[in-house]
Amino acid sequence: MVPDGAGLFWGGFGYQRAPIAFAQELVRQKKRDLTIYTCGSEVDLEIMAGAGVAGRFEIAFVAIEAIGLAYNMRRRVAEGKVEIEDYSNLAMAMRFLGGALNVPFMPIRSLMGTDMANKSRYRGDKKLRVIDCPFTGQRVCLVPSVQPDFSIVHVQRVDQTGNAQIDGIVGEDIEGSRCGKKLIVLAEELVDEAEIRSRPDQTRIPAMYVDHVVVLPFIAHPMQCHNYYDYDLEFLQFFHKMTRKEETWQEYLDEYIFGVDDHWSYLDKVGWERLNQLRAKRPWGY
Amino acid sequence: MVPDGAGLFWGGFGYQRAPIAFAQELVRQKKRDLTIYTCGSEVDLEIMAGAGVAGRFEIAFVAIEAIGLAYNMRRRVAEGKVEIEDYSNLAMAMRFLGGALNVPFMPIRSLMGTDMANKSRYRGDKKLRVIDCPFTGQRVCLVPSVQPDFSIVHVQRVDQTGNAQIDGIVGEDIEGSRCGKKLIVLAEELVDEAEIRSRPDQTRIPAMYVDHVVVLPFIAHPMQCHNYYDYDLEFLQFFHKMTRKEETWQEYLDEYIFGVDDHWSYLDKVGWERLNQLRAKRPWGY
Amino acid sequence: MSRYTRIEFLAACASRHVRDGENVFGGTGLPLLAALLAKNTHAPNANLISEAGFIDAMPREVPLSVADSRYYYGCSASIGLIETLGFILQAGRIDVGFLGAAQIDEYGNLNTTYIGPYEAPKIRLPGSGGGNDIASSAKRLIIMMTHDKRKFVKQLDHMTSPGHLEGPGSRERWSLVGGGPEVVITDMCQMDFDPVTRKIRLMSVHPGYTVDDVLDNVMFDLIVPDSVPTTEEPTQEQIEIMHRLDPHGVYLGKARD
Amino acid sequence: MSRYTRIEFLAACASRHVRDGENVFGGTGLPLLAALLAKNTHAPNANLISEAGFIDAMPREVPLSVADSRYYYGCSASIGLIETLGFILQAGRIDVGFLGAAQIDEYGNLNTTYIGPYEAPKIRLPGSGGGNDIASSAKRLIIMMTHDKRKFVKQLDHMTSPGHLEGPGSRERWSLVGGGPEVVITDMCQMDFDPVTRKIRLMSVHPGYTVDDVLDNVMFDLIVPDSVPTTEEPTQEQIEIMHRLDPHGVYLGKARD
Repeated sequence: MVPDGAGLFWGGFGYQRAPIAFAQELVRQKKRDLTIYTCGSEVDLEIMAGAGVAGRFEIAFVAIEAIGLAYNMRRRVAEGKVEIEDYSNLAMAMRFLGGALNVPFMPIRSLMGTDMANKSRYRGDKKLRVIDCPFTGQRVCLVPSVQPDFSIVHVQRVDQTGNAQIDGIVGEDIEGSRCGKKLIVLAEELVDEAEIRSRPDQTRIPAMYVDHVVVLPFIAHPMQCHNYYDYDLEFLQFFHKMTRKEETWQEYLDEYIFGVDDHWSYLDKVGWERLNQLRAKRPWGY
Repeated sequence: MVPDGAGLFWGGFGYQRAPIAFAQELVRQKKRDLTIYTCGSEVDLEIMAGAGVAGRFEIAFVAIEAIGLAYNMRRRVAEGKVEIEDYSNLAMAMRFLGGALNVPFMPIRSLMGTDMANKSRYRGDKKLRVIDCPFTGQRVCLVPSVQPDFSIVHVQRVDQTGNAQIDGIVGEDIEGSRCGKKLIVLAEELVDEAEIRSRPDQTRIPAMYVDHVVVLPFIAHPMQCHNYYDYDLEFLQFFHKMTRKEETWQEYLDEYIFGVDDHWSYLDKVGWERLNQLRAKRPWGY
Repeated sequence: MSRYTRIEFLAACASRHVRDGENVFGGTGLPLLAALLAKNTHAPNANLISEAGFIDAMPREVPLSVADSRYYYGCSASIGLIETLGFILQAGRIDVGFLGAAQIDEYGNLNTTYIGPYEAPKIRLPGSGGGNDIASSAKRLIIMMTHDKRKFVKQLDHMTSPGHLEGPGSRERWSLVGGGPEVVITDMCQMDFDPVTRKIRLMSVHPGYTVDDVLDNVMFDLIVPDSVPTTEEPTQEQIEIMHRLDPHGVYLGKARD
Repeated sequence: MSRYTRIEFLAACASRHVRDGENVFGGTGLPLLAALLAKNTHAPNANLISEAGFIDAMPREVPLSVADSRYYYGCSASIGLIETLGFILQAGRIDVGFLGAAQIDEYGNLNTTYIGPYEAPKIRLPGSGGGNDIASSAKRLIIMMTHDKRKFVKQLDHMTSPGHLEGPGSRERWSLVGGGPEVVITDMCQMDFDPVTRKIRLMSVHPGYTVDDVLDNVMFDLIVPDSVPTTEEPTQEQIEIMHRLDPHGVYLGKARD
C-alpha cells in the first residue's frame, strides 16, 4: 500500500505505542527511499534505518533513551546512506499541527540562535525561517507544516468504522494522525461501535480521518502499549546489543524480520509465555 | 479580584458551560471597562453588554442562537457604548491557541477577501495581517495571539488542588484556559484529588494552570452544563423577551441581578423545584 | 400533494442538497433541521458535524445551539473548535456547509454582521461565528434565507463571509480552501451560480411563485435561464420527520401550517 | 560520611537544585533520577512533568523513557507534546529543566547531535529531542554530564541547544523565553555562570578532587573564584532512596559501588 519514495508520519513517542510491527512489515516488503517524519522514535527508526527502507528522516531524536545510543542510525549516517534533517520535538509537533490545520507554517520560539536554525541537510531555506513578528517586532521562528502521504498511528482500541481511542499520553499523535493524506490506524483491540459512541469524549481519532485499520496484538513489542503490555526490557537490551555491529544487526534482521512470515510468526518466535508475562497490571497500566 | 479595565478570556460555547453566575457577579460588583475575548457567547454577553461592565468585545458571535438576536448588544452598539472587534470562530480559537503557546500570532486561511480583513474597530493594523507565505507563496492571514489578564472557565468537576475535568465538547476552553495570565475555574462539583489522579486521561485543565477555584451549582443557568443540567428553555425565552426593550431589561437587571445578594439567592429566586427538573438524565447528558 | 408551510418547504428543499456519506456542517436553526432531515431520509450516512466539537452526531431532536448536549449521545467524538474548524474544515474535509445571511449580493457574498455603515452601525447582527470559516473552506456552500427583497442587494453593508468575491479567480487569489456557494435556497426559489461569471442565477421556482415574483424581490440583476423548472415539493414523510425532530416547534412554529 | 559512587554523587548533587513546589522537566536518565530524588526528599511538591505528556507525575520507580507508563499512575494529567512543550514550557511555566550533553562550551551552549563536521559527521548522537526547546524556554537550566575533558570544548562541533550563546544580550536578541543555564554538574565539580560575562565559572569541587583536576579537564578558560568550596556529599538516605527508585540498577549500575 505504501509506495517506494513515500513520506510517512510516524506515530508513538519514546517507548510508548511504537508501530514496530509496521516497520518490520515495511522491511519484509523491501520498501525503499521512504521519508520518515516524527518527533522521537527509537527501535522502529533503528529498524528502518538499519534495513535501508528509509533514507531521509525529519526528526528530533533517535536513541533507545535509557538503554543507549542508536547504532544503526549512527552507522548509516556515517556511511552517507541516511540524511537527517534535525528539528526539536516542539518544532516537529508544531509542523504536524500546521499540517493538520492545513496552514503552511507554524511559529515557535525554539531553534533560534543555534545550528538547528543555521544548518540544513537537504531542505535548504525550506527548513525554517526566522522573521520579525509584524505585531510585536520580536523574532520568531516559522517551521514549515508537514502533510505526508501517510500517517501511521498505533492506538489501543478501534471500532469497525475506524473511531480510535488512545489511553495514556498522546505524544504528537493527535496532530500527526490528522496531517497525513491517508491515515493507517494500527490497533491492539477491536471494539464495537456502540461502545465508542457511548463514550464519545474518549475518541481521540474520529473515523472520518481513517483510511485503513489493522488490528493485531503486541504491535509495539519490544516497546510498550499503555494498559496492554509493558516493554520487554531483556529483549530490548538484546535488540540494542545486536545493533552494535553491522554483522550482528544483519543476523537480527535475518532472524527476526526476514526470517518470519508476518507479525504472528514474529510473536510465535518471541514466544507467547514471554509475551503474556508483559501484560499490563491494574491500576498501573504496565 | 478582577480590576476595572481588565481583559478576560470568556469560556463556554453556545449554550454549553456559560459562566453566567460570574457575569452576574461582575455586574453586582459594578465592574467597568472590561474587554471580553471569546468565540461566541450569548446570555452572558448580553448581561455584560447590557449592564455596562464591558465596553470592548473581541468576538465572533453574539445572539441566543435559535431563540433569537442579541438585543442588549444591538442597543449598546447603536448607542456607541460597546465596540466589537469582529473575528470568526476559528480566528478567535487560534488567537487563544497562540496565546497559550506564547507565540505572537497564528496563521489561518479564513477572513481574507472580506470586510473581516479590511475593517477594524480599534485594533487598526493590529487586528490581523495578510502575508505571502515564505515557504509556499500562498496568501495566509496572521491573527494576533491573545494573553488576557484572566481566563474564566466553567467546568463540571474540580479537585481541591485545581485539576479540572470537562464532559462533552470543550469548545475553545482548552486553549482559552491556558492563554490568560491568571485562570479562574468555576466548577459545579468538587471531587477528591485521588479520583482525578486515578483517571489522569480525563483531566482537561491540570492544576498547575489554575489560580482560583469557585464551586457552585447551576453556574450556567439558564444555559446548560453537560451531564449536570439542561437549559431552562422557558426562562431563556423570558430572558430574551426582557432584553427586547431597555425598560424591561432594566427591570430584569434590578430583579434578577441587583435584586439578589449572590448566586445562591439567584437560585432561590429561580426556584429549586424548577432547577431540579433541569437535572440531566442518563445516558443523554441533558 | 402534501400541505406545507414556507418553512417546511425551505427545509425539505435544502435537505435534498445533502448527499449520502458527506461530511456536513449543520450549524443551528433551519440549516440544521435540513441536515437532520437528510440524515433521517435519503442520507443516513451523512456525517453531521457541529463546530462546537461534535462529530458524526445523530440527535433525537433538533439542538438549539451548536454546543447543545442534544448533539452528544451517540456521536462518535466530542472534541473542540480547533478540531472542527481547523483539522476538519480548514483542511478541506467538509463537503457541504450551510449558512444563512441578512444580506447577499450577486456573487453570493454574505453579511451577517451589520446593517448600516460600519462606522455607525444601525443594527448589530450576530456576526460571523463560524460563518466566514465555513464560507472560506467548505467544498460547497448552501445558503438558506427567507425571501425578502431588502436581503438581495447590489452592495452589502458589510461582507462577513466570502461567496465568489469579485467573480472568477478571486477565491484563488486569496488561497481560499473551499469552492464557495453552490446554491441559495429561499422560500420562493432556488438559485445557483453561473460557472463562468460566478454570478447568481435562477435555478427553480417554488410552486405558487413565478419568475417575475422572484425578479421583483431581488435588488440586483438575476440571471434567468431559458427554462426555469418548478421546485420539487416536500413529501408527507419529510414533513412528519421534520416535526418529530422539532417537537416544540422552535423552528417550524407551534402550529402545523 | 556515606560511601557513594560517582553516579550517586552526581544525582544527589543535582537533586539539591530542585526547590519545593517548582515545575520541573525531568527527561530520562540521571536527570530524572535527580528530580525524583528531590521529590522524595526535600521537594515533595515539585511538579514533575514529562514532555511526552505526563503532568505532576510520581512514579514508583524510575521510567526508562519520557513516555514510559511508569509515569502514568497517580499523575494529575496525561496529555501530549503540544501541551508540555508548548502550553507549559514555551509559555514560560517551567522553573527548571535538566539536560545532558556530549559537548559544552564556555557559554553553556550544548551539542547533542553530531561529533565531527556537519557535512560528514563522524558520529550521530541522539539529536535535540526536546533539548533545544527546554534550553530555549525553561527559566533555569541544570546541565548534568560525566566529566571528560573532550566534552568541555572551546568550539562545539554543532550547537544543538542554546546556553548563553555569544554572551550578554544574545538570548534577548533571539527573544528566547527562558533564562538559560544556571549550573553544570559533573562527577568532579559544579560550575555556574558569571552574571556579567555569562561565562562558565567553577562553583564547587567534589570531595577527592582539586581545582587543578578540574582545570586539567576542560578545554576552555574556566573562571575560578578566590575561594572554591567543597561540594556537599550525598546522605545515606539519598543513596537508599535512589536505589529504591532504580531497583534494576539501570542508571546506578547493578552493584552497590
